[in-house]
Amino acid sequence: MSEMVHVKTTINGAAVDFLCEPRQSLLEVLRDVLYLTGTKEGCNDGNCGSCTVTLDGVLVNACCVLGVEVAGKAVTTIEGMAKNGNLHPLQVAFLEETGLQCGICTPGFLVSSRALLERHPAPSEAQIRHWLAGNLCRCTGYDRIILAVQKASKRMLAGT
Amino acid sequence: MHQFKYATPGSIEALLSMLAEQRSPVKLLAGGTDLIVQMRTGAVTPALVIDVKQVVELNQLLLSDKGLIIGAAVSCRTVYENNHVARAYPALIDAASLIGGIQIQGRASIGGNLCNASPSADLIPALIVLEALAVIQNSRGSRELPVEDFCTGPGTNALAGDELLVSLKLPPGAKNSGACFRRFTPRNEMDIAVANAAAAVVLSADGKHFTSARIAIGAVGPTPILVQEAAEALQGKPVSGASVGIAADIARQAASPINDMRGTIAQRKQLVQVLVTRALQGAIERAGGAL
Amino acid sequence: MKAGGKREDVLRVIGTTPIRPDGLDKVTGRAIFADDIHLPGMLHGKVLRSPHAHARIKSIDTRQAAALPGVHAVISAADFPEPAKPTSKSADISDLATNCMATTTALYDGHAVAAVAAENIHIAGQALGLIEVDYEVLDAVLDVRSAMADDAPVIHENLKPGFFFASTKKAHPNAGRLEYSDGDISKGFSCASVIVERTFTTQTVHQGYIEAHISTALWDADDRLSVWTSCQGHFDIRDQLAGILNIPMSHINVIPLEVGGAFGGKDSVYLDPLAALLSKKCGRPVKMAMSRNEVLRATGPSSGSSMRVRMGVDDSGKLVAADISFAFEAGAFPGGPVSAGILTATTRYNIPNYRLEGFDVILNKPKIRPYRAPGATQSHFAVETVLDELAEKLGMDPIELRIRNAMKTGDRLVLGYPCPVIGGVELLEAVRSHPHYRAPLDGQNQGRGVAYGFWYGGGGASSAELSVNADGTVQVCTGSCDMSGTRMTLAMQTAEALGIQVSEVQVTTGDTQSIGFTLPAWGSRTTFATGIACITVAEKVIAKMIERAAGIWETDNSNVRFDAGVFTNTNDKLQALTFKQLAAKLDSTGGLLSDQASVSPQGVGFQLAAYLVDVEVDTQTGKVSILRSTIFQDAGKAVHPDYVAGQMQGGVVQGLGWALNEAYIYRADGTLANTSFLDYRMPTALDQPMTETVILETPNPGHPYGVRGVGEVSIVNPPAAVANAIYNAVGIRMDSLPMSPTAVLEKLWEHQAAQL
Amino acid sequence: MAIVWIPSTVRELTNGKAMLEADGNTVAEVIRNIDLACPGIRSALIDDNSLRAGIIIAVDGSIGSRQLLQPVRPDSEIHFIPAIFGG
Repeated sequence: MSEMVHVKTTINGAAVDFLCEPRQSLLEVLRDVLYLTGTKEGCNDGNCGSCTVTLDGVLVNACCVLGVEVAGKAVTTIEGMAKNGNLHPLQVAFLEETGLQCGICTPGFLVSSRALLERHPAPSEAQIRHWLAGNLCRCTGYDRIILAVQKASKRMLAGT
Repeated sequence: MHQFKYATPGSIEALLSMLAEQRSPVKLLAGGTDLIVQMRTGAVTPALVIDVKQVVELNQLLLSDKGLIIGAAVSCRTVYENNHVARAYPALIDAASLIGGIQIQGRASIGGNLCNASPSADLIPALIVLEALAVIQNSRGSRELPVEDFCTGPGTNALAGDELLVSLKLPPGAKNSGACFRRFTPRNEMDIAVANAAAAVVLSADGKHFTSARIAIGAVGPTPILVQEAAEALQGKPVSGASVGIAADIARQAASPINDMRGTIAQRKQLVQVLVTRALQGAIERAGGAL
Repeated sequence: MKAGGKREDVLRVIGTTPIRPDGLDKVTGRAIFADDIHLPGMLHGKVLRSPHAHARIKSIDTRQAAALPGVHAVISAADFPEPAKPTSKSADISDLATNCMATTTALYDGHAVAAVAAENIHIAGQALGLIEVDYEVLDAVLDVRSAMADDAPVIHENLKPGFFFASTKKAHPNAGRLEYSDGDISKGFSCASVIVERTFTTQTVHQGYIEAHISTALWDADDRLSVWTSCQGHFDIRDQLAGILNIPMSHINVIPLEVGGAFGGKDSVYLDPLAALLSKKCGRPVKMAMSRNEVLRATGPSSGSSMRVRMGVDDSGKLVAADISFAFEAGAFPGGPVSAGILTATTRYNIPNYRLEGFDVILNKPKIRPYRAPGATQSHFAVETVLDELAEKLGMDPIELRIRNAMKTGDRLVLGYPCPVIGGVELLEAVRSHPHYRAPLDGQNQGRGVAYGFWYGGGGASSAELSVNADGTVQVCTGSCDMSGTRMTLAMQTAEALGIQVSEVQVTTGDTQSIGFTLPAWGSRTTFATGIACITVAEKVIAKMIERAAGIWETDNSNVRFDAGVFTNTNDKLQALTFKQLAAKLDSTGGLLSDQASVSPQGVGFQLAAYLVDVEVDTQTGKVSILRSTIFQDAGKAVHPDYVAGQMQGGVVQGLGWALNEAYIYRADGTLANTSFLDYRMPTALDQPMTETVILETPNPGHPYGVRGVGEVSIVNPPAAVANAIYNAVGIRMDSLPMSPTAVLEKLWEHQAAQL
Repeated sequence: MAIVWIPSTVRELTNGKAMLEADGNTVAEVIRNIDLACPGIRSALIDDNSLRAGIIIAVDGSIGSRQLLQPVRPDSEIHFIPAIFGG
């Protein structure tokens, strides 16, 4: 079997180390090595955003990152979004506004939306559409996802 | 995916000596948005992948009165989120903010977009009209090459096996100058250009005449094309729709597109004319002129 | 009053918008989809696919692949057993098996020819490279017209008739034909004052579900098979597997999981039999997942088509005749949706004289599968643009023309069948009175278009089991896969019938060994048909609880009344028990209760929708932008209005993708060129504005609460409406899909040339 | 007698007639009686005593789940409809 690399990283705030081959993507490592299966595979070539995670705070497609690249970096995934069992306002809004149907793209949309609201707490509809253009959804037509992001933004600004 | 070794040199010297010593195929990894996908489909099968992101020189983003230096590994998003760069080089931002979705922009590097040498690469026409120089180094020395001479064909570039694209050097914008990049895609984003175009202009002090211009077009030939004749046709001419139209016509003539799944020859020729016109309009506006 | 028989006027739960039970898991990443299955000792399988669109397989040598360290099993068609004699009426088992693994001939680019199971996907991928296949490349046929040419290469030596009604009849070595007709079309056309005849083409399109096909199989030593798979109907998958693998249905357990989108495309096996046979060979569980490239090349898209429509209208705006001929791609095996295509072509209108002809055409493309109102989007594109032209030539408002001809309740449909209760005219009136219909268009090259659409939908077999807990809560297990929130719509109907809160009902989907047979989640049938199963079992449980209450009160059953969740002794109004109170007494009065219902309701309520769209055409680039979008749909009683709106909006955006950019693009050699989401261009969030939804509720008498299916009809109108809007904007009639910038630009050039 | 609507796809067996009348207490009986007058109708609709794939039967506008066993009254109308379920 091929050479394994020992990688030390931080995932959702916790120190993690794992062994992987250089050819394994971050997506494969998250799902098949660490069993963090909330990050979904939709296309495996950077065109759907279902595997969106953040790497040192920057949105990336986990399918287009090698597992070995995250050494010494900080990764956040959908699993890190709810804190101590409390849902993030975006998660609540996606539920309330029916911002999901089948749910396969939902983790990617949530991770992208959170990054958006961290950068632009009160985004315009155009800004939301621009930030979410890298995430494909085939069920909803996007309307209710955008409504959910707007709702979460309002609540977060109001501090409720 | 095939098996390969992975290395992360910490200095440019270490990186260059790896390149000098390696006998089997090597690929450099910056953003990986092209490379990792190409390795997954088996299109490329390097024995060694060298991650260049630890090398300081490749990560610099330096704006000064001498112009802009962009390390080859700097991501599109790093460039367009830098307000100073965005103000000084809006045409670069036009292109950098259109590549893929936001997840791709966070990883895809300026150098990678250039080295990948896709005929439809969005950054290359913008870099060409901004007179960017590619700073190239190997273990024996360095050289500079205008970006318009960097791509040699679809997917091929002017780098020798032991050479590294270190950075891109952009001169400072002249007085009364402006540049703009436009592309055409069926979807509004997440798409590959059917055709694209960039234009840079320097206007006379009164904004009425073109002092000089540069026009580049993409996805209409094996490499992005600097259309010298179109630029020359503008020199000294009044800033007018007619002048712009003449330049756009010349650019259309210079395009040598193919039919493929993303567009037809006739459509691409038409798009070159439209996009050059629109890029020139944008450039003139940014230069403080008006049509 | 029937037990539990609350009706539309007194509904408490139906019509509200509670949060779905699976939602929490889906927003936290905990929901288990097919790719999230990890079994001990699990291997990973991959498929070797034909690089040719049509090729004879002369030999396959798998020895080197089998010898690669880390490889545990290799299979090809030789490892498939003789299929069982079909026991169900569903698809032809031998075609299904051959579609999963090519036997003597690869019939399309991507057709499976061998598969391996290995320690990981990388080794499996390497092993595929070691399999040697000797192909003799044959001529490929890629469009319906050339497939039906006299000298076309014959794809199947003995073409079997298609699966649809009364069978298609063989009309060509590569095509079956069917026809429905009535009246006298030549007489009809002779009464017409305006006749329009047009031909249309559309390209192959994919459902585009974001989750690929993924299946994990474990074949145990006792020949029991377990399969974890992403599908619309696990009973159908089980029955197909039983046929292909020739083992008893009861030996197979198909475990449904969360489904990451399907839209019709996940109703048949692809990987499941391969994973099963690989597992059988090596004795370990095998997971197989398609790449996006494989999904696009080798799973079942919707038909490309070639359509001719001739329609005539008299001075009063009455449609007098329609002569329609559609040729639809079937893919590599017979059975495309041409029957649905021709039957939905004109069914929403009363036309006395018609001839509806359809060809089911075999060619070298993947086997066509259903896609949301299969066949209807193509047929509506053709017919609704012809109607727009008829209205224009008559000088009549396009909605007025449709209202004058609209099918009404009781009118005779194609085939003479009386139309069930519909609200078509009301729907069209709603369009006409909506502010969008009269809003000014204020830019150059802007236009507005409308289309009106129809879809049947399905009923049929569904099962539900209901258990009452001692605390008064209830759990329901059904056989329906949940693709879009149906566990909630089923819980709502159950709660309505039992008179309890929806939060007190938990609905789950049982595997094939835990619940009775249920048809797949197709044809918008789950909320309707499985809903009736839930209501039926709830009524059975209420009847038993009435007996218990009567026992407690020492009175006759007939003296116990159940209403809104309360059991009352009609002889003594002081004696009353809520559902919860009585549930607490069940254990001591004969035991806790559960019951089961298997139903097969057929009182399907037709689906009707209209779509109104404003576009702007960039005449320099051919690009069409969507400016405003409104959909009107008769949803019957909307169980969960937010979900109904979600179905409407989702269908519209799929329809807009089909209208503007989505298409399979084949190279001259028959291989698929656009095999990723980069070039198979589905709409992103940036490609259209919000879609306003207008829901009409004409109750369906075939359901206790008036429910209709709502999932499909929303897709059928956007291509026609956009085409009509483009005409309104710039004066060109688009007659092909997609209306991509390339196509629009060429049409604009033609138009300009014609005006010179 | 019940009225049976003959789909155009099998009208070649009824000499082009779109409607036929026949006796019978169930759909199966009615079809058997029609087959006496127009041989071939039964096998076009029925295979091995059950309805062929993709057909559903409506009696007086209502589609029952009992298919061939649906009861028929003397004044009933019977339709054979393609089962179009969808995606």
